[in-house]
Order: sequence, then C-alpha cells, then structure tokens
Amino acid sequence: MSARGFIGLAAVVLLGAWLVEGLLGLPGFGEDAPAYGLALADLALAERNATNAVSAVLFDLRALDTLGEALALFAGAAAVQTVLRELAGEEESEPPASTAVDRRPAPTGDAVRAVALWLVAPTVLYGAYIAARGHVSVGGGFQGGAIVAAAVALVFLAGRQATMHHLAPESALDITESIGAGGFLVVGLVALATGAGFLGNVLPLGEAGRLLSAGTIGVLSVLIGLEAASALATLIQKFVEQTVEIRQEEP
Amino acid sequence: MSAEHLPYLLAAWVLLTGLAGIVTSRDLVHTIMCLAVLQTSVHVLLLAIGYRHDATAPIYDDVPADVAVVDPVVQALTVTDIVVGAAATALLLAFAVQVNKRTGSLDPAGLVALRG
Amino acid sequence: MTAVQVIALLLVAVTAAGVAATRDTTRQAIVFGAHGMALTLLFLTFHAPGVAMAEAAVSGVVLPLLVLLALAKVRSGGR
Amino acid sequence: MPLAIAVPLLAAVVLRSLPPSVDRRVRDGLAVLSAAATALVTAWLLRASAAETLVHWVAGWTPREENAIGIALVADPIGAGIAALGAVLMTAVLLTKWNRETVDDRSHTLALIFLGGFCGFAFAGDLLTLFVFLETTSIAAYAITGYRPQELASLQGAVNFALTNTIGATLFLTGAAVLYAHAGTPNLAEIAELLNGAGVEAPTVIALGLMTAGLFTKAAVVPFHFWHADSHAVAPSWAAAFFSAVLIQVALYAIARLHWTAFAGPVEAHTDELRAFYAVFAVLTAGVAAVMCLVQDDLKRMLAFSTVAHLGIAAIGFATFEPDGIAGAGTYVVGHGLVKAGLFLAAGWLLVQHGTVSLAAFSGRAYRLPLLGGILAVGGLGLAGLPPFGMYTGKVLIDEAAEAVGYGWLSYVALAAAALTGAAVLRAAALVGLRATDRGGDRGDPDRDGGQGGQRVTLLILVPAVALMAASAVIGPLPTFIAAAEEAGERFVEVDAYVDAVLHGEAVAEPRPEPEDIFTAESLVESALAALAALILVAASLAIRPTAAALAPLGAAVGGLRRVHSGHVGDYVTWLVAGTAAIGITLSTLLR
Repeated sequence: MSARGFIGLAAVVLLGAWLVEGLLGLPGFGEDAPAYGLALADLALAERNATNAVSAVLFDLRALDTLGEALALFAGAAAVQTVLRELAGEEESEPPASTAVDRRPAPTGDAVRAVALWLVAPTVLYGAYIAARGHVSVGGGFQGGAIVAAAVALVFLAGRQATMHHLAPESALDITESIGAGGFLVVGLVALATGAGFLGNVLPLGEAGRLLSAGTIGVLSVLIGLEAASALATLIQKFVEQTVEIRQEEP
Repeated sequence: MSAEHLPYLLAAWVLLTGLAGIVTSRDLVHTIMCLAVLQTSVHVLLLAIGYRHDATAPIYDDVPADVAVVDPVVQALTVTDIVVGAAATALLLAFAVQVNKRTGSLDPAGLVALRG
Repeated sequence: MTAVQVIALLLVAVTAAGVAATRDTTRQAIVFGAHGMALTLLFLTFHAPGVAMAEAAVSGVVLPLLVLLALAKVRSGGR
Repeated sequence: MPLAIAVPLLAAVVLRSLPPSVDRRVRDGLAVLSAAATALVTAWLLRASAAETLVHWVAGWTPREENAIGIALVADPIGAGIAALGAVLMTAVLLTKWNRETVDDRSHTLALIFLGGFCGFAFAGDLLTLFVFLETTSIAAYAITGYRPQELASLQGAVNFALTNTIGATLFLTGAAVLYAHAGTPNLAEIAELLNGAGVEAPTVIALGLMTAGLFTKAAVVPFHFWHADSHAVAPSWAAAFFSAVLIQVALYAIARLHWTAFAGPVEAHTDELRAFYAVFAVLTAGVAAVMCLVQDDLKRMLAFSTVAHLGIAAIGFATFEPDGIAGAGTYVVGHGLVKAGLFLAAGWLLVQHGTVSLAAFSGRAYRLPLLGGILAVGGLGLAGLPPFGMYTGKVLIDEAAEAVGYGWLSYVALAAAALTGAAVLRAAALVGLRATDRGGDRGDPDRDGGQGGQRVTLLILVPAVALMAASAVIGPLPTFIAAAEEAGERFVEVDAYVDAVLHGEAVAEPRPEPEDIFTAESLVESALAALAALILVAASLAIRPTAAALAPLGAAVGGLRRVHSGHVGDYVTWLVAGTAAIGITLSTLLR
C-alpha cells in the first residue's frame, strides 16, 4: 500500500474516533423525532388533505427545496449530455434506422430479452401510477420517475437500444425534461401571481385520499416525475450510446 | 455504547468505509463507487433521526389520521438526495470515461496535467 | 430496536465495506447493487417506504447499470 | 426573493428546450436579459434590506405560534449584497460570451442554474435549504468546469473539484442532520432561539465540526483548498471570472451566517478560543496560497491561488468576530470580486487571441501587449491593496477589527499576502506588457490579434473587464458604501434582531453609524508600502531571470509546498479527511 494509503487510513481512523464519540452523545435512536417534522406531518393531512405527508412536504410545505434538487438533476443530465457528446465524435444527427439495428451490443439470450420486453410496459405504467398518486399513497414523482427510468434500463437489457433511441430520442427527452422542470417553475410563479406565494397552493383541496385532492401537490408530483424520468433516461441513454459506438468500431 | 446508537454508528461506519475506499483507491470508477456509498451514509443518518418507536410511516391512506408517524421531512430530503446523488455520480462517471479515453487508464495517478 | 432492523443494519454495514474492499470494478457494481438492496430493506424497517422505493430503483438498477456501461466502454479499448 | 431564484432557473430551462433552429442571438439575449433581471431584483432587495431585514415565507407558510413551518428566505444587506454581486458579474460574463457559442451549447443553461441556486443559497434562512442550493450550485459548477472534455487538464480539474466537493457536501449535510436532530427544527432563526443559552453539547460540536469542514472545503480554506486551483485553471475563463469572485466566498458567508444564528448561543462562552481557531485557518490560507500564487507560470492558475489567498484575508475579517470585521470582509469580497473577474476576463482574452496563458511563452515573444499589460498591472496593484479599490477599504476595516480584539498582527499577515499576490500579477503584467526581448523561438504572431473575430472579441471581453475593475475603484472610497457596509456588519452579528425579524415579524431599524475615515495616514502608508514591496519583488525577479523557478527564494520549502499540490485526488481527499479530523478534535478540546 502506498504512503497515501497509510496516512489516509490513519486520518480516517482518527476522524472515526471523534465522530463515534460525538454521535454517542446524541439522544437514543427512536426516542424522539424532530418536533418540526411531526408538526409538518400533521399539517399535511389537516390543511392539504394529502394522505402522503412526504409528498406534501416535497411539493407544498418545502417545495422550494424540491425545486433546487430538481434543477440540480436537470443540470446533471445536461452536463452528462455535453461531456459524453464530445466522445461520440461530435456527430449530432441520429443514425439511420438500418445501421442502428446493427449496433446491437452483446447478444442477449432470447428468454431474457422476451421477459425484459414484457416487463417494460407494466413498469412504465407502474411508474406513472406511482407518480400520479404521490399525494395519496406511497411514492411520488421522484420514485415514479426512477421506476420509469428502470424501465428504460429494461429496454436496454432487451438489446433494443435502436428501439430506445426511437422511442426516446435525445431531443424529445430534452423537451419532456424541460416541461417537467419548467412546469414546476411555472406553477410556482402562477401561484405567486395569484397571491398564494411562490409554489403555494392554488387548487381546491378536494377530499383526502382521492386522486383529485391535495391541491397542487399532485400536479407538481407528476411534473417532477416527468423531470426525473427524463433526466435519468437521458443519463442511461447517453451511456448506452457510448458502448454502442465502440462495439460498432470493432471488426 | 448501546443498541440505542447503533443506527448512528452505522452511518458513521458507512461514511468512513467510503472515505477509506477513496484514499486507497487506484481506479477512478472504484473511487466513484466509494463516493456513492459514502453518500448513502447520510441517508441512513437522516432516516434514523426521523424515526421513533411505535410510530408508522407518514402516509395515512390506510391508517387512522391520529396515529403517531415518523418524520416526513427527512424522508423528503432523502428521496431527493438519492436521485440527485445519482445524477452527480453519473456526471463523475462520464468524466471517468473521458479520462480513460485520453490516458488509456483509470488510475488517478495518470492525471498529471495539473500540479505544483 | 427490532430484530429485522438489526439484521438490516448489519447487512448495510457488510455491503458498504464490501463495495470499498472490492477492487474489481465489475464485481464492485454488483456489490453496490446489493448495498442498495440492503438499504432498501433498512429504509422499509425505518417506516420510509417511499425512500426505499427510490433507493431500490436508483441504487439497485440505474446506478449499477451506468457503471457497467461505463466499464463496457472502458474495457472495449477505451480510447 | 423567489423571483431572484425563479427567473434564472426558468430561463435556463427554456434555453435547453429551444429547438436548434432558434437564432443564437435570441439565446444570448434571453440569457443576458434573465441575468440582468436577476441583477435588478437582487439590487432592489439590497436597497430594501438596508432599511429592514426582509423575510419571505415560501408558499405562504408563515410561522404558527412563532414556530417555523415553511422555508424562510431572508435578505439582509450582506446576503443580498453577495447575491447582487453574483448576478451583476453573471450579467457581465454572459455579455462577453455574446454570439460566441454554438447552438447546442449548454453553458448558458448551466450558468443560469448556477445563478439561481446561488441566489437561493444567499437568501436561505433554513439549514436544509442551504444544503439543497449548495448542491444545485455545485453540480452546475462541476459541469461548467469539465465542460471542455477534450483537454485532460479540464477533466482532471473537474474530477478533483467534483469529488472533493461532493465529500464536503456530504460532511455538511451530516452536520446539518445532527443539528436538525438536536434543535428539532431546520429554521436558522428558530435554532438560534432554541439553543440560546443551551451551552455546548456533544451534538453541537459534531454539527459545528462537520459543517465547518464541509464549508471549508467549499470555501477552499487550506488544507481543503487543493481542488480550487485545479478547477479554476481549466474552467472556461468566463466561468472562472464568475467562480473566483463568489463561489468560495459564499461558503465563507455561510460559515459566518451559521456562526451568528445556530451557534451563536452555544459557543458564546468560547468566543476567544474560536477566534484563535478561525484565525489559524485564515492565516494558513492567506500564507500558503500567496506563496503558491507567486510561483505559478500559468496565469489562470496564478489568479486562482490569489483568489484563495484573498479569501484567507476575508476570513481574517470574519475571524475577528467584530461587526467591522464582517463589514470589512464583505467589502473586501465585493472589491476583490470585481477586480478578479476583470483579471480572469483579461486572461480569457489572452487565451482566445494568443492561445496560451503560460507566462514562459509570453516572455519569449517579440511583441508587447501594452494594453493588456496595463490592465493586469492595474489589477495587480488593486490586489496588493492600493486605494481606491474596494479591497483597500475592506482591509482597513478588517485591520481595525483585528486591532480591537488584540490581533493587530493579523493585519500584517494580510498585508504580506496581498503584496505577494499583487507581485505575482504585476510580474505577469510586466512579462506580457513590457518585455520585448528579441531572442529566437518567437512562437507568437502579432497579426493574430486580427484573427478569430479580432476587434469585436477584444471589445466584448476587455470592456466589461475594465468596467468591472473601475466599479471596484469607484465604490471603494464611497462614504455611503462604507457606512452601509458598517451598518450591514453591525446587523449581521445581531442574532436577536435576526430572530425577531424572521420569527416575530419585528423589523428593527438601527441608527446608521458614521462612516469610518478610511484614508488615515497609517493605512495609506501601509498600502503604499505593500504595493512598493510588490513592485520591488517584481523588478528583482525580472532582473534575475524571468522563469518561475527563479522566484522561489525559499527553495526547498516552496518546492515541498508545490509537491503537496500533486493533482492526485487521493492526496486531496487524504488532506480533507485529516483536516476534518483536526477540526473535530480541536473543537472538542476548545469547547470543553
């Protein structure tokens, strides 16, 4: 091991000793939760008719934080596009369909491919469902988006990146992602204009537990779902493109 | 030391193993994976902080409204951080792929363009 | 603390160390997926089903896939 | 306040979704306009906050029974001031990019996301919001740094930047989580109220230690600074101009903000120990970076180290814990930001027109660039602390604060660091502007000035550069500016007033203090001496040999220092971990 390894490990041990000593001074696990969080959990149901308090926090009570994170995701996806584009040989145009089929990477077993493809549609639907019912039950935009992105991964596993490219070309992902993040901002600004405050609630609250309830929470959740799904799909798509590029170069 | 602090200590453990992995790493992809592990430490810590015994998830769709729940704020922050963390990791991986393209290796010691 | 929580904690501890100690990056990506699954279990026991869902999709599927793709790129000549 | 966040972010989103057919003038116009609009909004906020601290509860969630519910955005003159500085500089650097990028360029999007996140960070009155916007700005910044992945150096800078800062962010969030658990709320004002008189407990030390380490990483405080020079040397010059003015300074701002909210009560009894603690890091930062600055050959890397050195000087102001120290640090950051942004733009012009910023390359060329040399020279004198630049004003205020708490010697450290960085830049000015040796190996071609858009590029880049420096010189001696800064400093350290304004809706108007007379004989002489020392140093170095190596009189020591800046990210993380452990253990001992 290098000198850096030794010194580094020694520093890590030292830091650990300090950290452990301090953490033992915290109140015990599960004895009490922060009062602030518990107050917000009550407000979610009482004043927003949202049965999922986490979503109420994400898309109403502390929606500004979510906006910040959404834009960080947006920036990350845009950055990966730029960084990997240089590698792709500066070629921007989409490949013609015929060569795209040849760009199939590793041969995947037929069974795997069939199963993967069969799973895609239900997974996408499930993700959309999770995002749309975020204010009512477990889940929300981020989870729904991540699940849809996992479906994109399934398309790849099925060896169908040509299909993937066809279904979700980069420019389309740019647009859907912008609709997601931009919509979030626009809803927030509309609320500001109507006097509810930036990212405040402007819609009727409905009845707790119903799909059409909890005001803007559901809307923002779906928009974030769109943003997260597009961003993560962009990431996967750009990385897939890289590998395909190389395989094509091989004899 | 007691069982009451076990989740906090786990968070510290995950943080430290991530750091230890990074300082001994000789491969950028390995470093980035360790960083991803390191980031999960704070997720464990956040959720442990929001947890309380005899409470349930802060989702009321099939429980009565007056039931005791755990903190939803830390959960909200953790959800967003997981997704954003993935974006940051992907960006670093993209850099690593590019580094490999320029130097033919993933060893950070091969990055010698800047020093002194 | 419940027994399931303790088991989940230990699993997370072991998988985290596993990721740091695995030098072969392809294998590391798989271990990382296992770490994600252990975290998913832990978060479920912490009454955070939404977080568990995000963790499963991101650490269990998306991130390992990205790493394997990056490695495929690197291994195949790299330039 | 939400507008300052939403406007640039919305423009960023729109810019990315525009089809490629849209003319680039439309894109550039949208980017510049949105940045200018943000500048107007923040300037208005700055003006309004001078009368009273502005509080905005996002989404209309005002406090219930004086307990925070939603997220508070708070604007006081210091916070609004740094946001305004960022927005003005962003407008200026986007102008220099006018019509120079391709249509699929994402840099505008990333730059505007950075700006929106930056404003959110400056106004955050909430621990978790602080973290979130730190993350937003950071990811945008990593992306901008690694933006030209054709170059290995660019990648190395971006990797080092992203890795160390992600670790820093995680440390910060860990500390924030502990503080949230301890206080039971993320609202800074409420934490201040709840922990007032609580004394030091184990979670306080953990939270303070980890958050300080995280923010020290972001603020490039020695020994957490290694990423900074690497990333700024390779970031596009327009971005470096912007980053070096506000990126690390805003982290110092966050340290100060946390000190005078969350930690004000618990650590009150240990003020003296903490003062020494921060002073040590400030002096280390100013000293190490100033020496490193002097031995650089790459102009951008030199400027980057000088930025770190000047952050150290501003940190001295913070470390005094005096209102005047804060006022001085704020003034210093503004004065420095304007000059440094101008210098980086000038370096960018060199890169565009002459293809290099290596001083060794310039010293061998047969032609001079008197205009650029002049700009660099003026900037160098400004960095050395000569009036009328804002840095002089800031330093006088810092000196007074240091004197008041018995740390008078700190002002000499600041003086020396300023002189060293000034000398480094002046040397560059001399090499670029004056030297006209006719030795062979003439790699440059004077006619290249006409290439690559020539005249127009020159105007586009150098006019904003000069304007920014001039702005620094104008505001420096302005009595109203000095008075406003001093008042801002007073208000910044008034924790009770902050809590009242945020939670209890009580605006407090303080009487405006008389502006300090900054042109005392002593201060003038000192700054003149610093500038003179810088000039002598330059003259001596040029007389001996124009290479960087000749400038290393301390030989082995400086060599060792340079070797430490190895460019290896594993080394940097090792330093980071060791630094964090040192901070933690020191704090545990000091605050016992």
